[in-house]
Amino acid sequence: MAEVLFFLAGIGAIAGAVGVVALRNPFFSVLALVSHLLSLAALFLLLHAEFVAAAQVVVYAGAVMVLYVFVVAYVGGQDEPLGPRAGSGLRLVSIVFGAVLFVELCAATLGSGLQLIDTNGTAVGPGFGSPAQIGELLLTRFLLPFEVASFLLLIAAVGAVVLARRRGGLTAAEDQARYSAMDVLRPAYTGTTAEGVGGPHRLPAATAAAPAQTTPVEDA
Amino acid sequence: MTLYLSILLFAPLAFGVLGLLAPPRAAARVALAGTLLTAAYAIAFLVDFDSSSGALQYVTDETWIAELGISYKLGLDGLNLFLVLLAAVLWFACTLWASMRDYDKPRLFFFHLALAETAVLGALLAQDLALFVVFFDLMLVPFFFLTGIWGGAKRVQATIKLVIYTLVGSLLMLTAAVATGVLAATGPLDLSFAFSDLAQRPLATTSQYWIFLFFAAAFLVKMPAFPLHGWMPDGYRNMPLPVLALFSAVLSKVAAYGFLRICLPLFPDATSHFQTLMLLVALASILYGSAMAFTTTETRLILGYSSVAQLGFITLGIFALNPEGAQGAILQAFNHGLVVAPAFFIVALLAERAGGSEDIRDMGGIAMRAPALATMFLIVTFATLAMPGSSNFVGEFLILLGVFKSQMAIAIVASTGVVLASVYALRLFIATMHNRTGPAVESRELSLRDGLVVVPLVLAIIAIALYPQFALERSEKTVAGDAAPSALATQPGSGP
Amino acid sequence: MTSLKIFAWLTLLAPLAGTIAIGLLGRRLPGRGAGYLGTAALALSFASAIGALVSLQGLGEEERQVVAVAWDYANTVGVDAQLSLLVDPLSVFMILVVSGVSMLIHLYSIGYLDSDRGYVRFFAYLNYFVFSMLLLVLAGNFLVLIIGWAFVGAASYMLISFWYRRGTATRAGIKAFVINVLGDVGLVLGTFFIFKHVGTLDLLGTFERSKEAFEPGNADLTAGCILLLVGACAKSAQIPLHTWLPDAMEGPTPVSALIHAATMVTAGVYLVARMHPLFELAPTAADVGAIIGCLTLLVAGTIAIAVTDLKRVIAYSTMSQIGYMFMAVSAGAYAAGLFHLMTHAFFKALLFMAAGSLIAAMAGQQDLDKMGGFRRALPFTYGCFAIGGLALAGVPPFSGFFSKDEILLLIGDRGGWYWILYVAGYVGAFLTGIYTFRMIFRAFFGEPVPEARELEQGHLHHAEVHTNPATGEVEDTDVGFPGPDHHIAEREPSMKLAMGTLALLAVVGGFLQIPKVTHVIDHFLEPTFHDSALYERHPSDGMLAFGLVLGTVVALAGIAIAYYVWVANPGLSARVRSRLAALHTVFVNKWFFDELIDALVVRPSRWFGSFAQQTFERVVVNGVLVGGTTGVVKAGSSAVRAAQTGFLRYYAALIVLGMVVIGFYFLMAA
Amino acid sequence: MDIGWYLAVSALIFTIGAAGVLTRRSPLVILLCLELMLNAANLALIAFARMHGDPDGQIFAIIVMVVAACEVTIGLGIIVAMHRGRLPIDVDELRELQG
Repeated sequence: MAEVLFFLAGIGAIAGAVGVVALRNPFFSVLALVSHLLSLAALFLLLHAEFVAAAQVVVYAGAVMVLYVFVVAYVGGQDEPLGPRAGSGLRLVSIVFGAVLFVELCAATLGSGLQLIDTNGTAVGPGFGSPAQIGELLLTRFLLPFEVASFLLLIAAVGAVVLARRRGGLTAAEDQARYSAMDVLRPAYTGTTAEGVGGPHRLPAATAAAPAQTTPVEDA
Repeated sequence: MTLYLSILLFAPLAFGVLGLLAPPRAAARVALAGTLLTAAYAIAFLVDFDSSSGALQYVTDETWIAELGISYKLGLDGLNLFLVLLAAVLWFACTLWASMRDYDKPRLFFFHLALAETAVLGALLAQDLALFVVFFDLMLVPFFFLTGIWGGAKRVQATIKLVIYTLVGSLLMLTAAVATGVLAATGPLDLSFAFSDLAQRPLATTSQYWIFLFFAAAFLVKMPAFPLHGWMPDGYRNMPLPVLALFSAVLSKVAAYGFLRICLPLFPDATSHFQTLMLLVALASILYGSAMAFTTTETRLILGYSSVAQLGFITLGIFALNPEGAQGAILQAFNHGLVVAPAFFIVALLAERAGGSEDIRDMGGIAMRAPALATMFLIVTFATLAMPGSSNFVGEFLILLGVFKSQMAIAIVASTGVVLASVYALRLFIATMHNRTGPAVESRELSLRDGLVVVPLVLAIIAIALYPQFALERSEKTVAGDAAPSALATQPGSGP
Repeated sequence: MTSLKIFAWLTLLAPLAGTIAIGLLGRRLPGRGAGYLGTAALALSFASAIGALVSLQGLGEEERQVVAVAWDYANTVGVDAQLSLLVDPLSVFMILVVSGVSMLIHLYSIGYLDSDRGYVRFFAYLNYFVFSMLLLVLAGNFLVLIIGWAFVGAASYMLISFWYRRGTATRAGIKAFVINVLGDVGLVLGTFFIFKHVGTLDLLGTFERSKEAFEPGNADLTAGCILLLVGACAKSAQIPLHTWLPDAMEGPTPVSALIHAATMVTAGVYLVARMHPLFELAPTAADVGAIIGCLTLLVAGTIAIAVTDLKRVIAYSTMSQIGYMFMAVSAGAYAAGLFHLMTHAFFKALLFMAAGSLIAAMAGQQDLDKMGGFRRALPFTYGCFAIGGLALAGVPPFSGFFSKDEILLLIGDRGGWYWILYVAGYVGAFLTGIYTFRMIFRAFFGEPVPEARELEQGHLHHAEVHTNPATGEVEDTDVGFPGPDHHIAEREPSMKLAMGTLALLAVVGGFLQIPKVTHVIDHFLEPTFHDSALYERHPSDGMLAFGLVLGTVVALAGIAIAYYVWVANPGLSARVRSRLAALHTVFVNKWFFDELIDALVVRPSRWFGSFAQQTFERVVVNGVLVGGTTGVVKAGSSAVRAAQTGFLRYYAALIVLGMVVIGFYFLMAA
Repeated sequence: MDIGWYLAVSALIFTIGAAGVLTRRSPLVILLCLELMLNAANLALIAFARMHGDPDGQIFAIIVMVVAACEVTIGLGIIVAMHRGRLPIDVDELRELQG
């Protein structure tokens, strides 16, 4: 029974993954990811990770994917050509890299000589992976990572709001008068190598210093 | 009251950050308060300093990176006491000067100025080679921005030249510093970069040679010395004035100080091996700098090349490798800083009176309605040319005496530099102050606001001229006592 | 002893206080206030100098060398420089001469400079100069001596360039200053040579130790003394470092009187006298000094006959007279040299003052060719000029006669090759007679020029537009020239008082040291020179009588020739000039020393400067060093830049590649 | 079922994700591919947890999910901002980093 379930779920997960990469419409890619995540949840269940599986379904396949769908809908799910603009070399290279990576990962995990790899794993009690156990661990041994993770989520939420905020309220002059930490790190006209060697980026004041500024040099 | 060097070191930076948070109009005042406090604190060190001891005082020694043997070690002795004072005082003067003028993005400007002060003080106070390298390279960062953002018309070009030159030097120095620590280590786990430890672990002579040359390259670029001064003309033309004054007055001295603090004690064999080479470089700087100074017509460059020549004298004193030369070099480093800063200020005032031109051909006759300004400039001019009785003379006297004792011929050739100095310094004075009035010149007296900066510095020059012993007695024990760098001690007094 | 020290410090510091007070208050003082303040400071200084003299005479002969230390100046690592004064008969003698003559010159300047815009500045400078000079002569330490030496040079620069809107004045100023700095360097290097052996900078200590440290004729000592001579020559305008002195006549006339006649230029003489223990151990150096002095006195005498600028004639005569002093102190005739220094200060200051009055009457014109017939228009000036001239020419019983003859007598007494110097000295005296009276006859005799006539009718001539005789440029009277008014002795009581006093001194000054009768100077200076083998020699009576007669005859002969050429036969001088055209060219061009120095020193260094500026800096520093470094960095950065395509996926691919490679490495390692 | 099988599936999904990051040009899809890679890692973590019978691995997976959620939030925020700023939603067009 477990074998059948494993193969079903495994094939579902892999098919979902391939779908994410291969489908040209982002909307379908998102759907493929949802199916992938559901299959993965099944695999988690097979591995006695009940809580994680549940979280996977509820949080990931549910909440996060909805966010994706919204964004795709907002941005517009244009089709994009799969062929890379900068030549097909990269595609070939990426496939070769992927293959090599796969071989290496398999060699690393399966060839690691770990004795338990060829077993079903150590025997575990009935409470393994249950919400109770995970909850206890999170509130005792992993309290600090837990709190840090929650704080991270908070920051991410604020960050997303700041990033996606509409900037209509500020005039250009006001915008210029504001300073950010980036001013300290990198004030205008001093930072990049491109400016220094007279590259394509503009140096308004130092016209004499960068004679090449009017003709942006295309990358060779 | 116990005095802490760390407070002195980080006070400017703290105020700089504070200024960053203040409203733009108050930034200058915050920075000014910071530099004033720093200067006052530095003076407290001067008062409290025990001149009867040649050892390090007020030592702060904390482990910083234990695995690499790097410690946060600061200390004050006769070698750096007056340079620290110079830095603190001149930073106050230059901030005062800048605070009375308008700069774009004032908060950022004063922050960089403050950061630069911390970096310079750090390089002067560091008693650990790695710490020294960190601060020495940190100095470049604020000056890069200060020149690049607030500089003159060709600032980008100038900044890049400056950065490339100094970075090459810095990289060589970094390599050399790492090599020093590693080669000196007695075992794989026994790294230490503290000067006191390194001095106890002499390197093999051959490794000393290349390490010395790497350090020398970094220091000679920063000075700058002939023939590594290629960045200087553009850099001096384009730096904002207070920044230029600081660069010429203080940063160049850090390089000279580096020789005294690092090369002489840590690489004694290499120092005496390359003595003649370094003396010849110094001599070439003196003659070349002087020759350039009396042919160029740009006021900033006249002072710039005169600094090349003066730094040549300082190097000459250091590599006389005897206490006289070292004493002279320390005193001269302090004096030159104290003199060249008001000189740059005055030159800027002259440019303001000559319709903005910085060329001496457009000047002339400014003394007419500005006797006080002319008097200040005359005093500074006489100090620049090291007229006997001026503060610079005692330094030059000791330097030449030291060189005379070790290499008589070089001393005699170098003394022609004194004559050349009188030519270019007076030429600058006469061409700007005397003769007929230039076409766009408007003779105006020193204003109160400018006098506030220039007059106290000139009074300081006079005070040191009257009583140079004040500085000499505080550095004597470090230079000539038990703690003196071994290169000074091993060198016999008389040469061939 | 304490009172002596106090008097010495007071002498030194009174003029400094005067400078500071005038500098700070001068503009607020009414009218001539700055002048009175400056003169008062000098009067205080002179009174203190007299006080010092009295206190010094109150001490026993052996105790008359007192060192007064203010504080450690640079006392470190074996260098023992203190701010110390050495008060001994020599320095007291010098401060008396310096402060006394300076006081009279201040007095003269009160009137003379009256309408000058730089009145206040002038007195501040003048006081500063006197302070410097007193520091020089009172220095008890090589370092302080060098400081005084350089201060004097700086003060002279400021005063020469006093009318700083005149290009000629600023050029003359920088020339004087640079040559003086050269002298300073000589002095510094000479000090090094001596310090290396004796290990102290203190003057008395050096003299004490020099006997053990040096055997006679030691090479280092000779080198050191010759370098000291370089310093002395630069300051005292001796060949070949003399070219600044004639140009220094660009300064106001009282400056010429003070600096370039009475005080500063005699510093070299003082230096050699002060360093006599060293020079006696290095006879070669002393001989070099004597020969330089002799050459200078002849060369300067010949030039003085040819040039026509009134002040320059007097300047060359100064050079020539200092040549005598130099020769004297180098040859061991210390008291005689210093005696001549004193009398020369009197009569030369007097001559310059009289010349100033004359020039004022000519409204700034200094050319002798344009003068004439002022005898009746300026009777007082004429009288003073004549007294100064007679003293300069060495006519008995005027002061110059006694001092000059004593020098030549003592030199002749040394025998050997010193006879050449003896003969040259009399040739020089003959030339002195000619050129001195050439001036007097041309300026005061003959047909009165229009300016003289105008003055006879009661009003002083003022030119409408002043032009600079050297360049033809119109003078800038703002701060570039005395201003529209000129002042002559006949109308200014202060000028008259100063000149009268000096005229009296020029007449009676010689009586201090009449051979066989009085020996005031000899005895007074004895304690300073007690260790000298050459001091107080007594030549034979026959030689003494011969010298006195010869001196008188030579001086009178010179005057007679001058009378014959310029008064009796007015056209003769032109004929002589055309007959001896080549010689005249050499003389009037000052033996081409300026051109020589220009070709040997100035031009090469200027060439080096412009080579460095235009060729070396451009090609090597900017081309090879800067261009090379930036080229390497540029090439390197564009190579790295090529990798920065900006394609995100390239970067991702690189990351994956990195992962693959690292994974492969670990797999292989495992 | 052997743990090895789970690990093989995890490696395959990871590889597919990586290849997707390299080939796709839409930042949206690239984010999805990153999710794939993170999930592959999660699977491996949980498989190991099962193997050792130690629930720590599951905690790890939960934290990874948190990080993934954050990354998604920010990533999508950036994409929305790009869309607002009328920037092309194509990583090949965004070449600010070109030297």
